[in-house]
Amino acid sequence: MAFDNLTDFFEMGRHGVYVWSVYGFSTVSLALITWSTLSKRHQIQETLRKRFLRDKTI
Amino acid sequence: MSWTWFHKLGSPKWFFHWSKSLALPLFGFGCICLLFGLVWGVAFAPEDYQQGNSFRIIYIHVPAAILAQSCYLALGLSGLVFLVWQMKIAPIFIKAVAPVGAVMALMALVSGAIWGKPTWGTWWVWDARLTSVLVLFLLYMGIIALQNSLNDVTLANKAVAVISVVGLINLPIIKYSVEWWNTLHQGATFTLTEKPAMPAEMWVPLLISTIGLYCLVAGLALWRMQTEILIREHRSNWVKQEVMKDGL
Amino acid sequence: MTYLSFIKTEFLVLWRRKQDVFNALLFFIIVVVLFPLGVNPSSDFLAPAADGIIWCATVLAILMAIEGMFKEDYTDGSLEQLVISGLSLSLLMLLKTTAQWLAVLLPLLLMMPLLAEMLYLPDGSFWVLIVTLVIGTPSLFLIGSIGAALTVSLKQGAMLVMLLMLPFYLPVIIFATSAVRAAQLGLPYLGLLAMLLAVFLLSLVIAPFMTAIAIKASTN
Amino acid sequence: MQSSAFLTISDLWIERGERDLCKRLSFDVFSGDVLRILGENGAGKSSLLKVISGAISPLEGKVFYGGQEVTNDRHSLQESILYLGHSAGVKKVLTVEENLRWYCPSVSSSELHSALEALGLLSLLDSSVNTLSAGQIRRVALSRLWLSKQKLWLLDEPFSSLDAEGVGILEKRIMQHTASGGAVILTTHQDLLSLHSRDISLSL
Repeated sequence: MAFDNLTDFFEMGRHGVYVWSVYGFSTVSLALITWSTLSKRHQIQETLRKRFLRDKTI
Repeated sequence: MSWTWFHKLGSPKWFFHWSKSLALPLFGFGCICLLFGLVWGVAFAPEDYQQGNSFRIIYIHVPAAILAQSCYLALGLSGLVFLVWQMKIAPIFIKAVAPVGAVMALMALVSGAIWGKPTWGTWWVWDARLTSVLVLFLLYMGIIALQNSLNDVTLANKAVAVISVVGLINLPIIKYSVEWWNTLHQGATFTLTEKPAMPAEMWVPLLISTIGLYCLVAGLALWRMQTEILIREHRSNWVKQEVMKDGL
Repeated sequence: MTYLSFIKTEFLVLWRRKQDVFNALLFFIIVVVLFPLGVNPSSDFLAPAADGIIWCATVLAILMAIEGMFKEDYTDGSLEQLVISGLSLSLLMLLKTTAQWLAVLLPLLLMMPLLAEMLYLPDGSFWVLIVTLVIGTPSLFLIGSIGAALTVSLKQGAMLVMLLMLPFYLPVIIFATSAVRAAQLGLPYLGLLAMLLAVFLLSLVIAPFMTAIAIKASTN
Repeated sequence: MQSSAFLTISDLWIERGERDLCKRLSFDVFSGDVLRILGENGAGKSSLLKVISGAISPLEGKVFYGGQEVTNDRHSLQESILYLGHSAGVKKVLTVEENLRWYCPSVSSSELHSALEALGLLSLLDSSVNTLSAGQIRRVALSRLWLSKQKLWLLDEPFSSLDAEGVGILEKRIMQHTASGGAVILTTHQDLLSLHSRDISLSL
């Protein structure tokens, strides 16, 4: 570990704000794109499944 | 040499089956790799003697920038593949990857700007690299906007392929012109390029997180392409079987 | 239809529609006037910025003019006739772009002495500015025609054309204004003009084909 | 078989957006033919004409012209095709004469005059198309049928917005054309009065 203790780790020699905001922003962006990808996928599958079930019963 | 594999690859059905079991492992491996690289970089890599701890932003900034460019390269190439061979999977790829590429460019831009504050003292410098990432982001937005405004699928496929190819040809010129312009305007500023040669403890985590992000983006791209294939091919029988069989 | 009758008709239509070209030029003048009024009218600010102002206004005016380039042809069905005419669609597109370019550029060049005076453009660089306009604007038209062709089927395509095309215009703007600036500083500028020329030649090779593909996709 | 038919369509399959049209359609066109394409709205009548003219590419299928396959290179076919679509391709800002000179630059003015006379447009020779009615604009587009020498005519709803007199004139012209060895493929919802046609039905 490059830091002596946790406080140092979070402060990063007064650069902590920058480093952590970058990591925070990136995590949020990646999470958002993953979430939108998976939810769209799920939604399409459900729509198609419902449509096929409806077609079958008719 | 037989070209059947090439045309097979171009068929959405074959691609769907082939990629179905691949997306999750790729994504998962990418996540783990990225996490490993980032933790190593942020907690264990030594401090940069010039920039201090702010240099740890590199573990996000550089992979995102590399991915943004690679995604555009891939878009341009698949645009070319579509215009030349009419491969059906190519426009699906473009539609699926463009938003991911835009997110990567945005991440590179934001991290670059935040990195700029402690390094240069301002949030934004018209540095050649930042400017060309900005242009790249605008190109992505253009592709997405075009894709969303054209309702006719056939037209949208062609249009997006055309603009990707033109972008691919233009990107080197844009980059060169911006770099050239920058030297005229700026003189010598700090650049991110002129770092002292990095020790291995610094670049190995960078390499790992880059590989991780590559895999993560590939997984995302496969998922998005599968979704798009389902939408486009929803009338065909194999989609029906596929959807009814299990939850995928 | 022959290439000759096509180009004749293009010029005839441009002549009948001269108000459109006139509007683009008027827009150009208004953008130029905005800078002294909105930023700073002193020659200290304007003289070094003159080339940049003129180039930015030119780019905007060209985008205005180019957006509607294929609109009327699309709605009245003549675009379809061009596609199936048996003539090379790329060549037709090149001819059409050339006609549009001439129609906008010639009046623009005529206005230049006046505008250069109004913006206090430094003496030595006027002719360099003219040369950059002559060899730089063809690239703008050629690349812009791709955007116009891609969005021809949309009712509100103007904004999209701007968004799509402006990134591609950057190199031209950069090389052109750098050449003028280099001339003002007494530095060699021929290399920059050569770069402009290279961009022009590259667009000449690629753009008509891409425009033709886009037109064919749009008309079906 | 292919030697006598100058245009052969085989196994055509057109895809338009979500729908498949004309699946497995094949037919021949012989000189002297009037081919009428029937079908409901959206059955792909216009698309079929556009595929033959080369404006859109079919998903599958082949087009032969004069015994040669021209599916991918329509150049030779397009030279002998005259296609009139829904929008007639008439420029509003030009006059009638200028419009016709655009498409047929090599005709003499006497030919031009007699064509316009046949359609009753002679007095409008130099009036701007802007001032004409829809039926008159349609007649301007149709006057190309009198002026050009193409062998195969593809006419998409040629009778729309024409009056009874105009329909009669057009049918007569089509008869002349087929009698001299040409061929016509047209789509229409009207019954043909004096023409004998072979019909092709497209079903959804």
